[in-house]
Amino acid sequence: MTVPIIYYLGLSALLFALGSVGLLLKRNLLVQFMCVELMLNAANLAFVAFSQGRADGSVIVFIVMAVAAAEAGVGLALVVVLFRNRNSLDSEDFRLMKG
Amino acid sequence: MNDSILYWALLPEILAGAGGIFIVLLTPFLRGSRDRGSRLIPGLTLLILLGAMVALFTVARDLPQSPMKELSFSGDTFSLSFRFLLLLICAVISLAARPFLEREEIFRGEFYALLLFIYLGMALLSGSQDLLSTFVGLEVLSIGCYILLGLKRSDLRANEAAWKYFLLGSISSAFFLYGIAMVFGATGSTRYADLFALMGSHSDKQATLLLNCGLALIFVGLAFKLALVPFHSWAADVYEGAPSLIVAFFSTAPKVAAMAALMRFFNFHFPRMHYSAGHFAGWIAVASMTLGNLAAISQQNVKRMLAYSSIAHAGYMILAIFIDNETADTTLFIYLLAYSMMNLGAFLILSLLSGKGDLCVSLHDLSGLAERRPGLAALLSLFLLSLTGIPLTGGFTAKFYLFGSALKNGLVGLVIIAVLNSAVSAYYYLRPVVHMYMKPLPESPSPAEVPPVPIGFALAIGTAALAILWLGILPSFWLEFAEKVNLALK
Amino acid sequence: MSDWFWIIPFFPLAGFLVLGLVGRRLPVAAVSLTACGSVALSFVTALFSWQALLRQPDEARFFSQRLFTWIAAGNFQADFSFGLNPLSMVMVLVITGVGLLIHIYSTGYMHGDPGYPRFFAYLNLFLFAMLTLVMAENYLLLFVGWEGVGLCSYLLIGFWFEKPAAASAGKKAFLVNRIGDAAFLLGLFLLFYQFGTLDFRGIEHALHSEPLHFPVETGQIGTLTLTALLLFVGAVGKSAQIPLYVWLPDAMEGPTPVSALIHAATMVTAGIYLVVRSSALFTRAPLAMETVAVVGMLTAVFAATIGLVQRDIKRVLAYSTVSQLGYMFAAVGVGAFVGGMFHLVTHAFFKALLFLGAGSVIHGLHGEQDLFHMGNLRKQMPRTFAVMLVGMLAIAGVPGLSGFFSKDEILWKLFSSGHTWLWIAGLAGAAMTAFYTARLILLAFGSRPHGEEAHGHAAHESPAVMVVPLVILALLSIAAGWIGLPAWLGTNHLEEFLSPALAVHAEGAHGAGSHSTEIAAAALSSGIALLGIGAALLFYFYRRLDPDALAGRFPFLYRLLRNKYWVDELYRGVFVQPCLWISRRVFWLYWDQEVIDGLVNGTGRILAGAGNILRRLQSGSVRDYAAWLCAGALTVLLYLLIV
Amino acid sequence: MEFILFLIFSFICIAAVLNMLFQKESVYCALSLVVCMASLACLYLLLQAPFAAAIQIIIYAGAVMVLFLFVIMLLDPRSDSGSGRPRRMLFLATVLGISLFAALAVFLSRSQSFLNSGHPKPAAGQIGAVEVGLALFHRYLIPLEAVGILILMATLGAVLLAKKKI
Repeated sequence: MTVPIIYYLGLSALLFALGSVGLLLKRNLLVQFMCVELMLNAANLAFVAFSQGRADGSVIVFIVMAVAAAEAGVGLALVVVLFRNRNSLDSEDFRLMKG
Repeated sequence: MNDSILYWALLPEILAGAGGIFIVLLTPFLRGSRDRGSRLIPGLTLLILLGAMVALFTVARDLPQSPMKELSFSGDTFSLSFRFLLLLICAVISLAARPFLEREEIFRGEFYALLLFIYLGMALLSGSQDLLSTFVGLEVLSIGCYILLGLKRSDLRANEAAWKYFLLGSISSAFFLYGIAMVFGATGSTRYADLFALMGSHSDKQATLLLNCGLALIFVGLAFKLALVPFHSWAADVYEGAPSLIVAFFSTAPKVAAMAALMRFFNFHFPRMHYSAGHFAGWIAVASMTLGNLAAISQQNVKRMLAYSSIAHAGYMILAIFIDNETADTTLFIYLLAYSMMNLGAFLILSLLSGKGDLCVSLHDLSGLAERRPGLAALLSLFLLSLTGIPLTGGFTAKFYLFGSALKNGLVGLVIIAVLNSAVSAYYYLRPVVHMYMKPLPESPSPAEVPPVPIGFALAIGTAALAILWLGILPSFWLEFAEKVNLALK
Repeated sequence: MSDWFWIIPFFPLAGFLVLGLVGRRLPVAAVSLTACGSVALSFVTALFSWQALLRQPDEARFFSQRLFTWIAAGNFQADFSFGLNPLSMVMVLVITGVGLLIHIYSTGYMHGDPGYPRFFAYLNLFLFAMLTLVMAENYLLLFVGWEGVGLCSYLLIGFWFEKPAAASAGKKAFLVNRIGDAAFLLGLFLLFYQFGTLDFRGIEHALHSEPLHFPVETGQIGTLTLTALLLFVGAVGKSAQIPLYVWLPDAMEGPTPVSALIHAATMVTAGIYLVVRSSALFTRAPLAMETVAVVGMLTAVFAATIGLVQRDIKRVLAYSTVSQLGYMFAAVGVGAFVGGMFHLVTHAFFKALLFLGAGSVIHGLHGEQDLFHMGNLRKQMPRTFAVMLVGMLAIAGVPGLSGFFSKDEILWKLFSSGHTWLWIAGLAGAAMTAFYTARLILLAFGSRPHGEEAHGHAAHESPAVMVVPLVILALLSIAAGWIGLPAWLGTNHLEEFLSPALAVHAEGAHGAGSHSTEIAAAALSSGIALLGIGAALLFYFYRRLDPDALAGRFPFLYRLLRNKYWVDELYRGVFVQPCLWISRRVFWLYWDQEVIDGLVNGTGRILAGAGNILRRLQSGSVRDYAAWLCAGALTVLLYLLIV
Repeated sequence: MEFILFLIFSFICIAAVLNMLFQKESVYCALSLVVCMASLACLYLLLQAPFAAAIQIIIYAGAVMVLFLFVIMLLDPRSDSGSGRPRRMLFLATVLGISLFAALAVFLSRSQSFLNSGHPKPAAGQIGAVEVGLALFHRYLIPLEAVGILILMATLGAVLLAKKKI
C-alpha cells in the first residue's frame, strides 16, 4: 500500500508551521536558528515528495543542503561573536535598537 | 546546450569570481604589510570591476538575439542593464570603502572579495532563468550581506543588526524555498521557460491554486529583501546598527537585484501572472508607501529616517511590476538607477559625517553643517531633494517616468496614492536640509569634527551626484541607453 | 535681441551662483551690486525683448529658443526651451521690474543682517525659478520653475530661522504647496495621456484642430475637465485660494521684501498665470471654469472678512493678497483672461508698494507689527505715509488709480457675463477691501485718541534707498491703470497686446452690455469703494462709531473672524495631528511609552489589543519581527484563498 | 507496510520537534532536531530518494547538527529561562502556527486530486547518485557553481567573524 503524496505534504506543512511556532516561542538564539533549519527541512521534504521519482527533487535538496550548511556556518559564527560580546544567548537581551 | 555562448555571456561574472578568489588568495601574503595590502587590494578590486564592466559591454555588443531559455541563466539585455547598475554600485562602494573601513578599524582585504562574490549572486538574480538559480543567487547575496553586517565585531549594535537580519533573512529564505516547492509541485519544473509554457496550456484550477500559493511565497521572500511592509521590520534596526558605508551598499544593491528578480519573475516571464498576484502586491505597495512615509516623519536618527524612506521607495518601485508594456523594464531601470545613486550619495555623506563609530547621525548633529562644510551640505541637500523628487534631479525623472507609465497602464488609484505620498515625503526629507542651513552650530555636545574628505569618498560621492544631475537634466542619454538595451528582447 | 531673450533667467542664476559660492567673502557693496545688477540686466534685456516683440506683426508675436532636448524617450519629448509670447512678456516685465525695485529696497532693509549674502542668493535663485516658470515652453519645464519657486519661498520664509514661527511657517507653506503640486503632477500625467505631448503649442494645436477631437465638455466631468481641475488645484495651492490658502498669512514671518516680492507680486500669481496660459484647455471645460470663478470669488470675500479684524499689519496685507488673488481667479473663471492679467499687473505694483511701505513702517518702529501699537506716524514718516496712501487708494479702487480700472474691469466682466451673484459678492468684497486698507492706514498713521499709548515717537524715516523704490512703485500704482482703459474711456492696450496669446477672442465678453451700463457699473463700484473708506473713517478717524462696541454686539462673529474661522485648527486636528499621532505612537514608541500605555489602558480592550499588536511592530525584539514576517506571509496566503 | 512505516517515522519526527519546542536545554533541542532529521531521511527512503536520504544523514544530521552541538558545548550558555512574556507569546505562536498550517493545508488539500493524478509520472525508480549527478552537472550547472562560491564565501565569513585574532 503506497502512501498518498498528500500525507507527506501535510507533514511538511506541519513541520514548517511548527518551525515558525518555535521561532516565536524560543528565546535562545541557537534554538531559534534550529527552528529555521527545521523550516528548510520541511521545504526539502516537500521537494522530495513533489518530485515523485524524478531526479530534480534530489538535486534541489542537495543544493538546499549545501546552502543551509553555508548559512549555518555564518550563523554560528555570528552566534559566537554575539556570545563573546554579551555573554548571553537570550534574544531578549538584544534589543538595543527599536522604534 | 551551447556552452561557449553561456561562458561568453557570463564573462563579467567569471572575471569577478576569479578576481574575488584571487584576492582571497592574495590577502594572506599581504598580511605582514598592512599598508601595502590596503593600497593594493582596493585598486585591484576597482580594476576588476571596471574590467567586468568592459566585458559586459563587449558581451552586449554581440549577444545572440534569442534569450537562452534552456539555461538556468540568461545573459539577455534585461540582465545586462541591471548588471551594469550593480557593477556601478559596487565600484562606487569600493571607491569609498578604504577610508571608511580604516576609520572603523575593520579594514580587511576579504571585504573586497566579499563584494565581488556578492556581485556574482546579484548578477545571477538579475539574469536567472530558473527558480533554483534565483534561490542560490539570493542566498549568495544574503550570506554575503550577513558577513558584511557582522564585520564590525566589537560593535554591539552592529552585532545585533547582523543577527536580526540573519535570522529574519533565513526565515524569509525558508518561505521562498517553500514557495519554490509549491511551484515545483504544480508544474513539475523550476525553469521559467517550462513554467511559462505550462501556464499557457494549463487550465487545471487546482494546479493554478497551488501555483498561486507558491508565487505568493516567492513574492514574500523577495519582498523581504526589498523591505516591503509587512516584511520590513528588520529595515530600521539594521540600518541604524550597521556601519553606515555598509548600509549604503545594503540599501541599494540588494534592492536592485531583488527588484530585477521580481520583475523577471512577475512581469517578464509571466505576462498573465500579475493579474491574480497583482491585488495583494498592490496592497503591499500602498502599505509600504504610506507606512514608510508616516514612520519616517517622527525619526530623529537620519539613518532610521532613510530606512523608512527606502521602504516607501520600494513601495513606489513595485508599481513597475504591474506595467504591462515595453516600457516596464526601462522605467524600472531608470528608477533604480536614480534611487541607488541618491541613496548611495546620502549614505556616503552620512558615513563621512558620522565620525568614528557612526555615532553622530541624528538631525541635531547636522545642525549648522552649511557653515562648516558648505560643499558637503550642498551635496547632501541635492541627494535629499532628489529623494523628494524635485525637478532637475534624477529622483524627479525617475518618479515622472514610473508614475507616468503606471498611469498609462490604468493604475490610477495606485498612482494617486503614490503621488500624494511623495508629496508628504517632502516633510521629512527637508528636515535635514533645515538643520543644515537654518540651525546654528550646536554648542554642546560638539559634533564630531569632520575630517577632510578622502579622495575615494570624493570620487564616490561625485559619481553619485553626477549621475543624479545627469539623470535630472539630461536624462535622454540614460533613457536611450535603457531602451536600446532592452529593445533586443521585444 | 530676439535671439538673445532666453538669457533673461540666467542673469539671476549667475547672481545666485556667485553669491552662493563666494558671497560670504565679498564685501557688502559687492554683494548688493551683484544681486541688483543681475536683476537689472534681466530687466533691461526684457525691455529690449519687449520692443523686439512689438515690432513683430500680431500673429507672429512669439519667440522660442530650444536650449537642449531635456527628455526624449519614445514618442515623448520635452525640451529645455524658453519662449516669450505677449502673456509671458507681461509676466517677465512685472517680475524683473518689481524684482529689481525690491532688490534695491532690500539692500536698505536687510542692511546689517548677518545673512545678507545668503538672502540675496535665495532671492536671485527665486527670480531664476520664477522666470523659468513663466518662460517655459512646456508644462514640464514650467513644473521645474513651479517647484523651484516653492523651494525658494520655503527657504526665504524660514530665513530668520531663529524665530521658531518662521521655521514652522516655511514648513507649512512648503507642505501645503506640495499638496497642490501633487495634483498638478497628476494633471500633467493626464495631459500627456491625452495629447502625447506637454508642449504648450502642441496642446493648443491639438485643442484647436479640425475636426474637433476634444469637444467642449459641458455639464459632465470628462477627462479634459478633470485635467483642468487638477491643474487648478495646483494653482490653488500656489496662489493661496480656498482651501489651501492657510500658508500665505503665516508666510509673513519672512522678511518683508520677501513678502512683497514672492507672496504678493510674483510667485502667488503663478497660479493665475497657469490658468491663463492653459486658457485653451480651460475654455473647453466650462465646468472647471465655473469652479475657478466660484472658488476665486469665495476666497475673495472670505479672506476680506478675515482681513477686517487682523491686528498685525502684514497679516492684513496677506489676507488682502489672498482676497485680490481671488478676484483674479474669478475674472479668469468667467473668461475675462485679460481682466485677470490686468489686475495681476496692477496688484503687483500696489501690493508690493503696500508691503514695502509696511516694511518701512516696521523698520522704522524696530520690528513692531501690531497696528494697535502704532499711530501718529504721519509726522515721523511723511514719505512713507504718502506712498502708502497712494497704494491704499489704488487697492481700494478710487477712480483714476490703477486698481480702479483693473478691479472695475473684473466686476464688469462678472456682471456682463451673467454671473450676477458673483458680481454682488465682488462688490461686497470691494467694500471690505476699501474698509480694511483704510483702517490699516488710519491706525498706523492717524492720530491716537487721548490716553492711548502710541509707539510712534521713536520712529524714523527710512533711508533713500528704500524710499526711492517706493516712490517709483507709487507712480506705477497711479499710472498703470492707463494701459487697460475700459472701452468707454479709450483703448485697452493690454487687451490688444495679449489677445493673440489667448484662446478666447474678446468679442464674447465685449458686446454684452452698452457703454452706459458699463459707466453705471463703474460708478457703482467706485461709490462702494468710497463707502468702505468712509466707514473706516467713521470708525477710526472721526471715531463716531466704536469698533469694540460693534464687536461686543456680535461676539460670535467677531471671534469667528479674529480666529480666522478656526481653519488652521481644523486642518491641524483633521490632517496634521492624526499623521503625527500615527507616526509617533505607532512607529516610535520607546520615545514615550508611558503615554501610550496610559492611552491604551484607557481606551478599552479592543483598542489596547490593536495598539499592542502595532507596538510589537518595532519593539526591537527579533521574535516579534519574526512574528510579523510570518503573519505577513500568512495574510498574503489568506488573501489568495479568500479572493 | 509502507504506510505503517510512514506513520512511525512521521510520528517520531513530530514528537522530536515538539520535544524541541518545549525543551529548556539547548543541547536536548539540538539532539531532538537530529532525531527529526534522521526520521526525515527515512521518509526520503520511502519516497524512493536514497541519495537525498544519504545526504540528509551526512550533511544535515552529521555535519550541520554536529556544528550546532559543538557551538553549544563551546559556549555553554545558561539554559533557556522561559520566554519573557510567556503567555502572550505562547498564544500568539499557537494562533500563528495553527493558521499557517491551516492555510498551507487548505492549499494542498484543494489540489489533492491534481497531485495524485496531475502530471505524468516517469517510470518510478530509485533516485541515486547517478541520476542526481547527471542532472547536477547539466541542467543545474550554474546553481552548482554558485553554491561553490557560496561555500567559499561562508568559510571566509566564518573566519572573519569568529576567529579571535585576524
